[in-house]
Amino acid sequence: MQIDPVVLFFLLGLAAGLAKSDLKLPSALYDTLSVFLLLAIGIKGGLALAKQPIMDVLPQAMLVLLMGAIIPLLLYPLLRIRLSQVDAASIAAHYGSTSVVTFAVCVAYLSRLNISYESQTTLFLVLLEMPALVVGVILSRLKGSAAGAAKQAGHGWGKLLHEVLLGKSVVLLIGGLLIGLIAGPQGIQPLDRMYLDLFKPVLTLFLLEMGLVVAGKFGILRQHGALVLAIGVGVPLALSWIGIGFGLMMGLSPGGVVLLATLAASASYIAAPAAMRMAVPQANPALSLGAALGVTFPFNLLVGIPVYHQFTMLFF
Amino acid sequence: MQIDPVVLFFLLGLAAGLAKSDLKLPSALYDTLSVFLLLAIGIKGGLALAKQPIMDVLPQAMLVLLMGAIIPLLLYPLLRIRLSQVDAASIAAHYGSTSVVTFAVCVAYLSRLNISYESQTTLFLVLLEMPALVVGVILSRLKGSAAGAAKQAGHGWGKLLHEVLLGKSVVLLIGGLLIGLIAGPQGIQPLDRMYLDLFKPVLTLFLLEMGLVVAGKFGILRQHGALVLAIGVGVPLALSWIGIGFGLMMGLSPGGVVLLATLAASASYIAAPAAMRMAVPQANPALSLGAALGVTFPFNLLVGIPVYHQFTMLFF
Amino acid sequence: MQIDPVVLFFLLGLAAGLAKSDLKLPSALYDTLSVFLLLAIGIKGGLALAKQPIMDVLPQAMLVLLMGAIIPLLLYPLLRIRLSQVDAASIAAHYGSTSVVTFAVCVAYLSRLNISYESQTTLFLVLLEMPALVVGVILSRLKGSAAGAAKQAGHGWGKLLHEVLLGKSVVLLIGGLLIGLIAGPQGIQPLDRMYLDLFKPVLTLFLLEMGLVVAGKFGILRQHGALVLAIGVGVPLALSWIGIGFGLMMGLSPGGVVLLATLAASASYIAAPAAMRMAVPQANPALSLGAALGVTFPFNLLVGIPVYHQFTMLFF
Amino acid sequence: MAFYPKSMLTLVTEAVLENDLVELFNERKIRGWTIVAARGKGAHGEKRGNFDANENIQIELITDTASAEALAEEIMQRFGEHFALVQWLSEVRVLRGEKF
Amino acid sequence: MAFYPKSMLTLVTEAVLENDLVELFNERKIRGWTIVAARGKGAHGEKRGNFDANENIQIELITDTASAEALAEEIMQRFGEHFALVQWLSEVRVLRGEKF
Amino acid sequence: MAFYPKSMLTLVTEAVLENDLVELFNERKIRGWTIVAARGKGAHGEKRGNFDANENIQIELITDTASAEALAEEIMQRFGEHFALVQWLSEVRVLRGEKF
Ligand SMILES: Nc1ncnc2c1ncn2[C@@H]1O[C@H](COP(=O)(O)O)[C@@H](O)[C@H]1O
Ligand SMILES: Nc1ncnc2c1ncn2[C@@H]1O[C@H](COP(=O)(O)O)[C@@H](O)[C@H]1O
Ligand SMILES: Nc1ncnc2c1ncn2[C@@H]1O[C@H](COP(=O)(O)O)[C@@H](O)[C@H]1O
Ligand code: NA
Ligand code: NA
Ligand code: NA
Repeated sequence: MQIDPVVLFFLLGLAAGLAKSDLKLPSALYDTLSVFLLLAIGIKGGLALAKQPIMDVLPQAMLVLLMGAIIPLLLYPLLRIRLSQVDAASIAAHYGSTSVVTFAVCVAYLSRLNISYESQTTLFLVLLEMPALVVGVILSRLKGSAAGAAKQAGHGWGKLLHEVLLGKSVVLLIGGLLIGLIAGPQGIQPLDRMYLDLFKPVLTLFLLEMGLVVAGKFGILRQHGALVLAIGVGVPLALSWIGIGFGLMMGLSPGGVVLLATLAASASYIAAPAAMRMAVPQANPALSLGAALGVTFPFNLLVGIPVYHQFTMLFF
Repeated sequence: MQIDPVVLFFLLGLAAGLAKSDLKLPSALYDTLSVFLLLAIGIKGGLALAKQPIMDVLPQAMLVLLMGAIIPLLLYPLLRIRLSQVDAASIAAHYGSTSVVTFAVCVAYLSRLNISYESQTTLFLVLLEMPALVVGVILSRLKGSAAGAAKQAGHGWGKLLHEVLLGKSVVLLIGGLLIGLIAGPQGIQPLDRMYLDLFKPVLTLFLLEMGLVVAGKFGILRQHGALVLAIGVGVPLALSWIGIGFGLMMGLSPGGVVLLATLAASASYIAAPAAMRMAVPQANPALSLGAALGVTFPFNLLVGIPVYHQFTMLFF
Repeated sequence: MQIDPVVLFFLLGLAAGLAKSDLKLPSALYDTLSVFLLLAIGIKGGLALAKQPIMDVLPQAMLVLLMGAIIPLLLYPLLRIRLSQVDAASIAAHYGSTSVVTFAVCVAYLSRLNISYESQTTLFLVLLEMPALVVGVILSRLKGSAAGAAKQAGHGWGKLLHEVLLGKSVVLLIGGLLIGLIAGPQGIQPLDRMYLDLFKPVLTLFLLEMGLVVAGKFGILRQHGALVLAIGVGVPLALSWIGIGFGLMMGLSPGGVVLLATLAASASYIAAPAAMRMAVPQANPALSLGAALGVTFPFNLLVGIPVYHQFTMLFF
Repeated sequence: MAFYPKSMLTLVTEAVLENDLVELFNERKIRGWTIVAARGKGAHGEKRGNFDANENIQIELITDTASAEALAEEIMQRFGEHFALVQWLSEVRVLRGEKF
Repeated sequence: MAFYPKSMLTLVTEAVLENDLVELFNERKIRGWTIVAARGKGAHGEKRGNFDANENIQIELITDTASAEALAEEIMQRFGEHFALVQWLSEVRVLRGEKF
Repeated sequence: MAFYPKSMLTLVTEAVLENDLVELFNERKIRGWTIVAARGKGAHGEKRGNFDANENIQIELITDTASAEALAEEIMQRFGEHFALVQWLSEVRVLRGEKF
């Protein structure tokens, strides 16, 4: 298995971080890159939507939304075996939502292997961002005690929905989607020099930073050890099958199924942590971030994506 | 009327800001983008100047400088009807100077309609940046009382001229102009990948931020209401005719006239606020920024430019 | 002699800084640009290495490493005539290491004159970053008294080597090198839009900032005057001959020799200041930075590079 | 000119709480405050500010001692249990006492 | 080692005044100060620091009490009326008292 | 709720020392601190933070008075001679005294 060059940047960051190099990227750069990547993905999704009759995509979109809502519901009781209600709800929401960067790396992986995929998969990414967060909020509110801390902090339903619907990543993804849809290919074309051509190179800088961040999260592993590791590896492997199942149900091509499996298996570390911090403040962010960012993210990049590809090929 | 894609990014920022989304761009990004846009425009102006015998442009350049000085002088007595001396002087300076981004959006508008324009219009933008600020400072100094606060703060003539002549936007515009002029098209060509190709995409990020900023200024509208609204809409509409008049006088093509009308109608929100804060500290920055940024900027983007186009076509 | 456009940006920054303009670039931008330039150079070096049998480059690489170690050893006794042990060691390390931006400007100079050069020169730059720092640390430790301050601050050998080997610039250069080497031309090609095409334009922004920084260092000149000036001009002129000597020894083409002369003559202002601050805290950073950044950097950009070219042509 | 004694409440907490706190200040009729980006270490581990969910802010707020104490206690009760939060009070002297 | 009592003057004001203030400090022979980027709210509305004319800075400056008070009053007189400005004095103890 | 008197040590120093200081804090069992990016002027000239070797940081650290004084003296001895460094102590009151 040959590693994609963009992943090498992640490994560089990881190595630098673990070796305690004084390399660090300014936080303004991280913010800028994530705004860029979210907008670019949103626009790409909008262009995909613009290209085909909405009625063709609608059934698939519905299924994707359903998948986003189902994942945390399936995950929650499983996680409850070993975790408190709040931690289970928070982690379920993280894994129900998705990681834009993991998706982008999977796209790079498919392109390198010349495997085609449906253009609407980018739209699926946008659609998957939110439903799991809503479900996560609901789960955390199910029983009085768990809702207590959020209420104590003054985070009622209104505030939580606001956070979920108007968080930075949702706004940029949906906003980009609308811009791509309204402007169409001709309108966006003058912007391609940045939003298209620079997408992959910008991703390398982002991955460099992610490597540094993940290295910083390894301390958590030492603390919570086996549990975080088990969640971080086991959950994506299990979820990839749900993604494959939905992908087959939708009649996607092999490439499309791999992407959906990867979306299902990836965990959010932009939208979910902020939303869950508001909804279930008692949940330990070290657990959810440790699993989602410290384990699942590198696992998917380095091992998961080719594995989901193998899984998928069992059906074609 | 079909909206330009770049304007959609402004609307996205505006919507996100009004909905109180937690989307925000790092201030380092705003600073970087404005350095980039100012330099890029300056260089473009310098290349335009390099292309033609200076003697051909000189008369036009003189007229443009005259226009920049006349606008605040015409505006000042009008604004005095309802405003104090200091507020009138400050607002007059804001509207005499120009908005680089509004100009860029107008260029995008013309390109989309395949309307050509004289390359020296970029030079006009550079030239218009400063004269109104000088006039604004002089106006604010006319009577003892108004000059008092600046003197009290230790802002004498020397400091004010320094601020006007060496403010960031003037330095970058003039600096870019000289670089373009000295290096010429061959010299600049290796830089085109950034200063030319990325200009429009970078503009989208800047407009996204401007949308967020303008949304934050809507509170001012509620406070100062009708007056700010009247200035913000009425003044650019009136000034566009001055731009059209000068454009016809110079014998510009329709596209060139529309650009000059837009330059006249646009208000500065980078150079002017900083310079006026030093020159007339008693002036209320909420008034001038509210009108220039909160009303005129979005008005020009969404309504003004096509309207000035209509106005212009009455003469062709 | 016609000046390269990228150097004009340096002059603009210098002029703005000296005129005390309020132009300033956000420090996050400076950090970002330097990460970008270091990575891009590293990748370029890795690609150069990937292209040729390692055995062909190895002897040259050895010689380059030797040169990096010899320069501070030759410089140290010379500097001791007028400077304390610590200052001599610190300055020797600065000049033994190199300036990535000076190298990039020299590449632009050669390209403009259509002079070709060996692709492995980029590799030489990467190799030269470190040895002088190691030698500098050793020099500063030779006698008890000089090592005292570092020991007092708790900076033992371990910490100093860590700083030298894992400083930001070494990590990015070596990291980029490995990425380029592993990914190869095909793997890097999708990233060319940024790391290749935007290299020169990004350099202009960096040089603009360097101009501002250098202007801020002119105060030091006034203070330490003649000495800093003599070092800043004399040392690079002398070192260029060492670079030429090694270049001829390696059998490089004229372009390659000019680049090696420039590498020898240039002084580090990213890696060296940080490492020397740890190793010899008693050394006056105003002296070393004043010479390296305040004098040598602009001298090389404006005068040195063409002069080293002249020197080189004596041998061809 | 006279200097008036006031109390300054300083908070270091997670950036996600900024909106909540500003809302609270407005409800409690606090007339001014200053916010600075911060990072740090405490019982909730290291906050490096290098990415979204990991940022701290430091808020300074001058008012009379009673209000400052009451506010600190309210904030403590609402956010102290589950969020990274450190607060301290210090004594300052200000010009224009009526501003605070 | 001994700790010496000094006063610290802290200013929060508009970033456009930085040059003026630094000039004033130099004229008044102040030997050191620290500047931090800030945002905030006060009588002049919200300063978010998200664009040029809307930035605050916070300056801390340790000196003897008399100089600090005199400086605060002078700054108040020059800039207090028309610029966003809040100043406070607090008591600190420093090592190396001769540095300040 | 009760407020407990504590001391706050504030340091302004070169950013290159951050790792050393954090290590020292950990060795001395300090349980928390806050870091803010700063620039400034002092005996070692101007630090504008506009490029790597020229950055300051400001660290605030609340603990009991004896530890704060001891730490200040140790830092002074290790770094005071050759590095840009200013430290000051001030008195604060905190909730949850056991945290510090
Ligand atoms: N002793 C302390 N002195 C100064 N700042 C502290 C201290 N303890 C914690 N902090 C800051 O307050 C934040 C929250 O603290 P904690 O709730 O203990 O995690 C930390 O991230 C630090 O920035
Ligand atoms: N009560 C306060 N406590 C702390 N900072 C304040 C306070 N009031 C104002 N400020 C800061 O001082 C700046 C100027 O205040 P003002 O002149 O009242 O607008 C504001 O933007 C805040 O950053
Ligand atoms: N009197 C002072 N008040 C506040 N901060 C100071 C003072 N003197 C120095 N500083 C800060 O401490 C840093 C180091 O000071 P120094 O060691 O004197 O160069 C300076 O860069 C300033 O940021
Ligand atoms: Na998922
Ligand atoms: Na105008
Ligand atoms: Na060298």
